[in-house]
Formats: sequence, structure tokens, C-alpha cells
Amino acid sequence: MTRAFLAAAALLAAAPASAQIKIAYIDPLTGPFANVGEAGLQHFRMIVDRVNASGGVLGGKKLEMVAIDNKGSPQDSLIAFQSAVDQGIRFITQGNGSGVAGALVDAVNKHNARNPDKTVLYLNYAAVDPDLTNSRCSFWHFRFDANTDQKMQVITKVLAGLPAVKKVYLIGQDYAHGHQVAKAAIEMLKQKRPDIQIVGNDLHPIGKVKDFAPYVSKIQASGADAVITGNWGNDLSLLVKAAKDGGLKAKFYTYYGGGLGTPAAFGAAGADQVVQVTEWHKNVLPSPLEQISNEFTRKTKQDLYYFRILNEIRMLARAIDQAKSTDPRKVALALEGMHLKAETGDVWMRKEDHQIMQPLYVSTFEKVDGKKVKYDVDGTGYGFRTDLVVPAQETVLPTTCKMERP
Amino acid sequence: MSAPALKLSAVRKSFGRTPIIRGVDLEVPAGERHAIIGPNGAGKSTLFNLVSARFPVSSGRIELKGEEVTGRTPHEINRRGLCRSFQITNIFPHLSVFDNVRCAVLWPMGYRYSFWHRLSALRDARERAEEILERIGLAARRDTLAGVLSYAEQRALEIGVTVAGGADVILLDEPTAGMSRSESDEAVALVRRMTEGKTLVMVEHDMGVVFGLADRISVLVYGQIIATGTPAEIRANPAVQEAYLGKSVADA
Amino acid sequence: MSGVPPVLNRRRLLGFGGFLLVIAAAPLVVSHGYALSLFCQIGVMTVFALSYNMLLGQTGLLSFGHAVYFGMGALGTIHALNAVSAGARWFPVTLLPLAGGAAGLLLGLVLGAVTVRRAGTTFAMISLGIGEMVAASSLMFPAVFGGEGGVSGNRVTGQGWFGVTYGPQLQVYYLIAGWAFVATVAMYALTQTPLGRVANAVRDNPERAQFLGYNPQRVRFLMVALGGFFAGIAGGLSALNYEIVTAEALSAHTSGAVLLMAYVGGAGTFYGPILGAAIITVMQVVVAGITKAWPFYFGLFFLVIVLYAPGGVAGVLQLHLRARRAGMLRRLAPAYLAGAGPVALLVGGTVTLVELAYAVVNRVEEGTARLRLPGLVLDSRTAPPWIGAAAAVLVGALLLRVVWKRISGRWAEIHAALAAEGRS
Amino acid sequence: MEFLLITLLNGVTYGLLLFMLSSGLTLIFSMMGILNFAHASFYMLGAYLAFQVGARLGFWPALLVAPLLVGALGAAVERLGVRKAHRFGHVAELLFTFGLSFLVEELVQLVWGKAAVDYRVPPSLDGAAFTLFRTSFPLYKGFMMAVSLAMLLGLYLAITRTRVGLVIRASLTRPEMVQALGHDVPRVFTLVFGSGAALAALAGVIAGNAYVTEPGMAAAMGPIVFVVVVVGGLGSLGGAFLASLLIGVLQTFMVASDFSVVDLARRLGLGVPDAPALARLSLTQLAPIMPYLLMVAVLIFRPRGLMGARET
Repeated sequence: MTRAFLAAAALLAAAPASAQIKIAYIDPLTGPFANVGEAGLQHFRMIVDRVNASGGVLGGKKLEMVAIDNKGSPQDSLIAFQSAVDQGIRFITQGNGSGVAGALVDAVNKHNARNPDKTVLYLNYAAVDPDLTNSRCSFWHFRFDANTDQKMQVITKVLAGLPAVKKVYLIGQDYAHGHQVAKAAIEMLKQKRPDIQIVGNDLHPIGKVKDFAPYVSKIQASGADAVITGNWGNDLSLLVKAAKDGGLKAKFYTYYGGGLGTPAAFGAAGADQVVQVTEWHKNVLPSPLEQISNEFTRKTKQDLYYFRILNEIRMLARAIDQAKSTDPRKVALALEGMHLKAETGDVWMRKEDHQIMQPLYVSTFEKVDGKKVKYDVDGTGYGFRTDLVVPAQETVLPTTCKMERP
Repeated sequence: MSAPALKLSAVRKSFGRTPIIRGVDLEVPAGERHAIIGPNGAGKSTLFNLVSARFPVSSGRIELKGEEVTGRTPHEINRRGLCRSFQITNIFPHLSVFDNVRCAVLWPMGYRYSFWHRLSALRDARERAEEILERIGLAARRDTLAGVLSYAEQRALEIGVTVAGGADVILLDEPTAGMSRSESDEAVALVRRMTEGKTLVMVEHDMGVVFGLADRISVLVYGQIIATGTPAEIRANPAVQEAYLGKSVADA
Repeated sequence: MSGVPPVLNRRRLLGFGGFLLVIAAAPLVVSHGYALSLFCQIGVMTVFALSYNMLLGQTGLLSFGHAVYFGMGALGTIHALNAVSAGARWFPVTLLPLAGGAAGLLLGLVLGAVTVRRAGTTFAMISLGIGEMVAASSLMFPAVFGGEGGVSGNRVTGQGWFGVTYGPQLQVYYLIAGWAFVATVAMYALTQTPLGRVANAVRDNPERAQFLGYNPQRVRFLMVALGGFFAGIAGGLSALNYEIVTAEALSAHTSGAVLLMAYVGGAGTFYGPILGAAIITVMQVVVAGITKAWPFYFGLFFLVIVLYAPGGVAGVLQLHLRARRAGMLRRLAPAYLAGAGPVALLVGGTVTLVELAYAVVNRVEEGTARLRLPGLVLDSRTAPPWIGAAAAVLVGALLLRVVWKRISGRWAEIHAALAAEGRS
Repeated sequence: MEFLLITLLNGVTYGLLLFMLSSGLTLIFSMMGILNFAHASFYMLGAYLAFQVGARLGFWPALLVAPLLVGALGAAVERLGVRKAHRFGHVAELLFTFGLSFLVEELVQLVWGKAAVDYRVPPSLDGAAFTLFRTSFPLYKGFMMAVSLAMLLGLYLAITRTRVGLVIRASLTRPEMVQALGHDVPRVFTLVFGSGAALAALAGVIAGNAYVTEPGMAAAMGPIVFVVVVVGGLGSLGGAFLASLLIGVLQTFMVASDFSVVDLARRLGLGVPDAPALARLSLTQLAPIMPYLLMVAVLIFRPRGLMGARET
């Protein structure tokens, strides 16, 4: 057994020596969410290659992604984290699952407290639990995605501008994220449109429902004009399909309508029905993003989805240069309050809670028309059309974070 | 010695709509060796299964040593002092011969489901099991897995396991089934030795065995007992001869 | 017919002493942090797999829901830990796995009462359903289960005794190793009690056991409850090791994993599951780090064990030990040597095929589609590697068939010899 | 009224789908004593093959071809694997199918990727069958019902009118008898195993596009089908049918209801203390674990299952 281990350790350690700054990518590479993890990794590789091609950091050092499979589980993420630490990696990034993110934040905090000379910095590109930048905020954690509350801020802003919407239905997966979405929706709607009636608030077990028809007939019976859902993956595509079959006319305001693979699953059923909030989509076309996006698609046969990954790596590279060091503490201090002139507008990392602020786009799933909807997603023939751009300033929400800096 | 060891009153059993046992009354006094004979399909094994509660009775009443046991579970009946063997060898194949017997003595010795006794420290259980092994002639095979014993050895073990627990009513289902003449003689001697002083009820096909061993015999035909009596009486009973024995007994 | 045999005979002394030596010395041999966490995992899984084998190997209960006890034990421990951290209760962290054991035992008493009516397939089906139910409801009660993020804790509470704070992984390793040893001894001791033996009897032949006065349902019930206790301890150890417990701990996935460990290791022996826990954990962690195809190899390996070595690794080992005791191991050597080539061809070919397939599926986007082996680069878009690998598989399989006859012939001789010896 | 009717129809559709899966499982289980873990894998393969075949030949040929292919595969699995594992007993058989389900999932991911495939309802069946006030009932659901019912009829005829059916029926009530026949029935075993796989695949063909065809679909469906078989009673086709419908309809209505658990208990006249954790639980939330709750209840109060002849 020891021999087997040694052989494996030797293999693991046999990474190319030329790489100088490693970033561990801890996300699912096997199991049900492997496709999402794989796609994220490709985004990272693409932008890291670009940064390296333009000279790297610290006057020529290269960045390198080291992928470590966490099988989508918080527990395996800790094993992955340990493995990263053992390889001497000081930067980790992860995105899939707030549960994993919470576990990693805890683990990083504990590790850094117990090993002050080997600290690790955690860059979160997609876990949206508001707690991570509020009650559980940490100096070692930076989030590059808008959190649940920020996105809900945008969704409710859109609904507030639609006088025809009188009744809203909430449906979500029965776990932390679903609960947070529902809570935020209720609070923010009350604030912005007290006249809107919430006619339903359903929670269903995550990943277990095969037929959403009964939920849809319930929504139908409630007379809802709009549905808000934090669902992702199958739970979203099945819901949308069932809504189409049931003849439901209400629109779906979603967090993950354009999530990788999801549009393929609901297909035409989502046309004009699915609205999403993102920091970018393929039909937001400022130069040179169109070109980057097309090149990415050509190379990987996938859509560019995570614009924020580009921001994350660019900001990290700049922070390393500014700190003139790869010491996580110094890099973190440099990241705090950093501004970036991104293609979509001004983007900054708020110092108080390490939450990124960036413009957000509201867009609807529609048939490609060559003009406003130039590119489709997942090869479906449908793409997203921008309805509204919300500047970063308007997504700023107060935080309860009391950051402790070492 | 007032109550009989075993008493069956109007016991009936049907599978679906097919009646198998059609009203059996039987009394076996304590200490008697009683054989049940009858043609194939008469319901002998079914009767055993009813008495040992492997199957529930459809109607009727079964008493063990004066206490009604109808509707009890097999282990409850066993704990009241009745133990049975099986026609098809029915032992614990992956346990050693010794452990087969030891399992049979643990319950009656009060160790039950204990997980605070160390087995090897239970001297009484070990000695009792070893004594049984001596008596059934398997002491030399003590540590062999029961599943790899020869057929005759397994039959002996079957009897050993059945009597080891010290039950005073023993039911043996064809103890000599499938044995050669000499093996069968040994088995009969074994049964005789092992059931000394106990009530024995057995089903048996081999008439030599039955007439040599039994104090009394009951003849079961089509789910009913047509006669009960000593071997001599049964031999002489014209109804039995006609219904079942025919000429063969007269020749024997 | 003499006195009571001693608790420690030579075999046990050798077995448990060796076990103790291995777990005590492991971190001295390889002290790399990664290895240490691997050892910790193996320690946890050893207890878990052994507790599972109390059901499968010893009582004949095939459970697909054993993780429920593990998860409950982990939850019980992490909540107890948090209560200790918060100062609500005082309790030494060292003994916290007992809280897990209590939780597992309690759940075992409740679920055992419902599930033990029958063994075999029916029990399997019911355990699966109950496992699914508990796992599905875990997300409904976030206060207990912590939702998708699980419940976190911090095992470092207060000053600790004599410098033992359980901060460093090495201290946690010795905590786990100590518990694993104690639990292993306890579970072994259980096999040497009346209940342990009667459980074997019920496994072999529940009906006969019933006719000897034992209530098979009661025996199964007790074994399920005690199995739950030890699974709970394993869960408690895992809670202290990771300092987090998620719903995954009681999921069907974990139940499947422990079944694999016990079966692959060998359910027929006491030590089999320990081997299984080590082998499967190493596969899960190490092989998963090397190739993305690990679940595939995993499934294949398991099927091979089921079809060709139902006694598991320990079963195979046991056979060879018997042959060695009889001094006949040498007779096998030439046949095994002849078999090594075909096996290497078969395995190498299969691995290459699988890796090529995964290369096609997974690496197209990188534009490489190449399989890099030490000193060799295979391009999955060209035919030769495929043809070569397929040929290797075919030739290997054919040769193995031939050699197999020789090997099984040798084994037949050995069995015959052993049987003859047993008779005399 | 409209709501009730639509919900009932939805429930029956789902129930019938469950029956398509559980009937094969019941047949295999009662004849061979095998709890076929890979049963739902055949369901998944049916969906994927229908997607693949359908892309070339269209949906209608796929409806026939995919189940036949999977049926042949099932027969091969029985011949080459299950029979081999049988030598080592039922546990080995079960574990064999368990490992197989694992491998099938990996293979499916290898061939078709880890994301859902775009397997769509054919245009000719897309649309509404009828509309009640505001809610429409999709034509495809009607089609699913029709296929399930046709299969049910076919199965009934096959079992009551053919020689093989006779053996199967005998084995349902007297498994030990057929097992005692042993050597005479391996071909029937292969046939039943293959047919069971084909039935599961047929369910996959018609459900894969109505729901989602992805590698997790087998793992999601498998446990429910086992529950159906237990609740219905082992070895009882009628029980499986009843349990399928019961679970389908009950679950659908629970989802559609607006009660919390506490509300319901109070309505039934049960005194319930105010427990905040429970009060928040709605029946909707509980719906997906309802089958398991039902199974536990059946195990406690009626271990034979609804219509089982043998005790579980």
C-alpha cells in the first residue's frame, strides 16, 4: 500500500518544472457535475494562457492551473485542498456549490491559522451564498461572482418595472440556495413593489423530481404572472419543459437559465420564457470579447460563459504584480479594493467583504435573429437577448461583514 | 406424569383449497418412542411442520407438555422443550462441526444472545458440546466445516444438533433417509442412544427401523390417522394392511 | 477438556500486534501530509467497513443503506463537538467518537426494528429504501444536517492536554489509529461471543437457528444495532478528521462505497474488510488523481472480483496461505509465471483502450487528444493505438484461457491433497 | 375541478411509467430471485439508444429498435454475467448487477457525455391534447399513457396465453417449484431477463424525451422502482400495478397540495404540538420521500405488501 502511494505521489509531483505560480482548480471533474467543472477549467486555462502569452507576472513568471477533482463533494474538496497544500500551491479557486465553498472557507481559515507560514488564498468564482461575504466572510476568501442577493436585487428591479406583474410564484430547490433565493425575493419585492402578491412559495427536493407537471399545474392554478426560481441543471430544464407542456404563460426569472448544458436540455421550450441575470452573455459584444468568445468556442466546442473567470485571473495577476510577491497575504491586500476596467464596465473588489461589484445583464432566451441575438447557446438555435443592463453601482448592497485581517 | 408430552386435537391444515391434514388427533405420552408412518404424500412432514410451528395450523389445537402452543413461533416452541430435525440435512454449513453443536447448547444454557461472554471461556458449553460430539462419533471432525462432511456424518450431526439442546420432546424427520443398510443401522443405534429417556416422535419410511425402534406407531393416510398402536397391533391391523402395508409387512 | 484458553494466543498476538505495529509506524515511514490524510481516511474506513461486515459477512445481511449510521454518528459527533467548543458541555475531544457511536446505536435500534424481518434480497431492498429516505430528508432539516454545506466544527478546543490539541494532522492520525485499533479489537471480540456465533448460524441457516430456540429477527436486530454503533464511531472519527459533516456522509454513494470495501476485501474473513478499506481508499484517492477513468476501472475491478473471486482479496489470500501451509505454493509458481504475461497484456490493453476512449471524449477540446504514457505518446485520432490495444486484449485473453487451465489444474491438485490430508 | 383532473392525469401517467419499470423488475425478481440493480440502467440505455437511433431514423423506428437492442443486451447480460454470478449465490448476483449499473453509467458518460442530450419529443406528438380552461394536457403525455396501456395489455396476453407465460405464472406463485425445475428453465430466465430489460428500455424511450436524458437518470429512478415492488408485494404483478398507480397519483397530489404536515394532522383530528421545524414542512416538500414513507408503513403494517402472496 505504501509502495502504491509512493508511486502515485511521484506521479503527482511530476509536474513540469517551468511553471512557477500554480493555482489549484478544485471542482468536480468526475461525477454528475463533471461537465460544468470541466468547462470552468477550460475557461481558466484559456485566460491563463492569454496572461502568460502577454508576459506572465512578476516579469516573466508563468501561471499554471492544477486541476484537482473534488467529485462535487465538500468532504472530497478538503482532501483536494490538502493535496494542493502538499504540492505547495498557495492559490486555490472553486465555484461549484456553496456547500463546497463553505467547507473550503472553513478549511482555509483553519489551515492558515494553524500554518501561518503556509497560508493559502481562496478565489471563489461562482458560489453565491451571501453568507460567504457577510456573516462568514474571511480575509482569505474573494468572490468574483455576484451573490444571491445582488442578483435578486436586479430581478426585483426588473419586476418592479413591469406593472402587469401582480402575482409572483417562488419555486426552488429545498436547500440553502433555494431558501436564500426565496427569502431575498420576499424581502425585496415587499420593498420595491408592496402591491405584488406572492401566490406560492414551493420548495422541492434537489435533483429528485422527474415530472414538474404537478408543480406547473399548481402555478397555473395560482394565476401567477411571473415565476422566480434559483433552480439549476435538470431541476430548471424539467421545470421549463413542464411549463411549456402545461401551457404556462408566466416568465421564469432565473439565476442559471443559461447555465452550461441547461439551454440544451430545455431547448425550444424556453423560448421567450426564460430570463437570466449574469455578468455577461454571448450577445454582449464589446470588443475584444466577441473575438475571445468565438476563439474559445472554436477551440473547445463550448460556449464562453464565465466572464468572471477572465476578471478573476486578470485581477489576480495584477495583484501579484502590485504586491511584487506571491505571498497570499500580500496578494490579498493588493486585491482588496482593486478596480479593473473590464470590457463590460468598471469592476471592483469591495474591501469590506471581498465581494466583487460588476455590471449585471438581464437577458431573455430567444430565437437567433442575427441582430440582437447574434449567437446561440449550446447549439440550440436560441440565444440570450439583453433586456437591461444594471451598472455595478446599482448592485451594491450593504454587508454585515466584520473582516479580521491578520 | 399427567399431561402427555404432545397432544394434537383436530389439527387441520390446507394449502389454498387443498386440505393436507384433515383432522389429526394424537397423544404421545412422555418417554414414548412414537413413529408416524404412511405412504408418500400422506402429510407426515406437514404434520411435523405444524407441530414445530414451521407452518401455522388452519385449525385445531396443539399442546406441549400440557401447555397450548398453537400459533407460537418455532423458537418459542423450542424454548418450551421441543426440538426437531429435518429430512433434508439442515445444518450450518459454514460453521465448524463443534460450533454447530455449540450453537444448539448456548440458548438452553442461558447464554442466549450474550455479547459479554467470551465463547472459549464458557467451559460448560464447550464440555457439553464435546460430550455430544463424542456421543455422535464426530469428535475427530471437531474443527471441520460442517458443509464438507460426508452425508452420513451430516445426518449424525443433524441428530446431534437436535438433541444437544436437551429438549425432552424430539421430533426426527426420517433420520435414516438416503442411507445404506449399515449406515442406517448405525443411525438407529445413535437415535436410540441419544434419545434415552426422552419423548421421541419420528417419521420414517424404513419399516425395519420403525418396527425396531418405536414403542407405538401411528399410520397417517391422506391427512388422517387411521390407526395407532404397538408395532404388533399395527402389524395385525387389517385396515393398515389394506390401506398401506399390503403384503410387504407380512413378508418382512 | 482442561481450563479456559488464554485470550491472546499466538495467532491473535501476531495478527493484532502486526496491525498495531503497522498503524503506529505508518506515519514514521511516510510522513508527507497527503499520505497522512490518506492514512486517516483508511483508518476511518477500516472501522466503517468492519462494522458493515458485522452485517454482511457475519449475519448475512446485505445492506445498501449502512451509511445512514455512519452519517448519523458523524452528525452526533460534530454537534457534540460544537457544543463542547461553545462551552455548553465539557467533554474530552478524544472520547467524542463515543457520541457518534451512541447516535449510530440509537438509529440502529430504531431502524433495526423495521428492517430485520427478512435477510437476503428483501433486506437489501428495504435498506436501500430507508437509506434513500434518510438521505432525501437530510436536506429538509438543515438545523440537524446543515443543508448542502453540512455542519462544520473545530476540533481544537481549549488548551489540550500535554500538547495534544488535535490541531496537527499527525495527532488526529493517532487519535483515529487508536480508535481504529480499539474498535477492531472490540469487533473481533464480538465474533468470539455467543451472539457473534449465533449470528453466523443465522447467516448460514436462519430456519435451523430458529428451531434451536433463537429468534433470527432478534439476532439480526442486535447485530444491526451493534453494527450501527461501530459505524457511528467511524462516522465520529470522520467528523473529527474532516471537521465537517455533509449529507453525503449518509448518502447512497457512501453506502455503496462501504459495500465495495467489505466485498472486495473479502466478507468471509474478519480482516478482509480492512484490506478492502485500504485498497478502495487508495484507489479512490490515488487512482482518481492519475486518471479520470477511475470510476470505470473501479466498476470493472469490482465485477472481476464478483465473478472470479467472490471471497475477495482475503479469500484469495486465504487460499494461498492454505496452500503454503501444505507446502504446495511452489507448485503454482510456474503456472503463475506463465500467466503473468497474458494478464499484463490483458490489463495493459484494457487500460490503453479505456484511456484512449477517455482521451477522445475528454481532451478533444484541448486539441491534443493524445494519451501520454511514460516514454510513449499515443494519438487517439489515429487507428494504430486502438488496433494495438485491442489486439493486446484479445491475445491476452486467449493466452490467459490456455494458462488458466493449467492454473486451475494445479489448484485442483492442491485441493485434492488438502482434502486427503484433512481426512486422515 | 380542472386542477383535480389534470393532476389526476399527471399522476396516472407517472404511475403507468413506474409500472413499465416495475413489471420487468417484478418478473425478474419472482422468477430468478434477483433484485436487478441494473434495471434502471436498461431504462437509461433505452432513452440514449432511442436518442441515437432517432437521430438517424426518426422517433418511430427508435421506439421499436431501442427496446429490442436493450432486450438483446439484457439477454446477453443474463447469459454471460448473471448466470456466472449465480454459482456464488444471490448476493453475488445482486452485486453483479450493482457493479453493472455502475459500469453502464460510466459507459453512457463516455459515449454521450456527462451533460443531458437533446432528445426531443417528435414534432408530430408535440402540442396539447386538450385544454381545460387554462391548463393544457400535452399530447405526448397521452401518448405515454397509450404506450403504457398497450404494453400492459401485451404483457397480460403474453402471460395468460402463451406457454412461456404459463411457466412465468407458475413461478410467480411457486418460485421454489420453478427453481426446483432448475435445468429446464434457463432459457426462460434469459427470455424474462431480456424482456424485462426491453420493457425498461421502452419506458426509457418514452420517458427520456418527456423528462431529461442524462447519465443520472438511472440512479434517480432505481430506488423508486424498488419501493414500488416492495409496496406492491414481492412477486405480484397486480400489486406492482396498484403500487405504481398509488405512488404516482399520491405523489402528484401531494406536490399539488398546499397543506403543511401539521395542518393535515390537525384536520385529521390529531393533536399536534407546535413544532417550528415540522410546521414549516409542507406536503409538497415531503412528496418525493413519500414513496419511502409508504414503504416503511407497509413494512410495519402489512409486510406482505399490498397484494403480495409471500411475506417480505
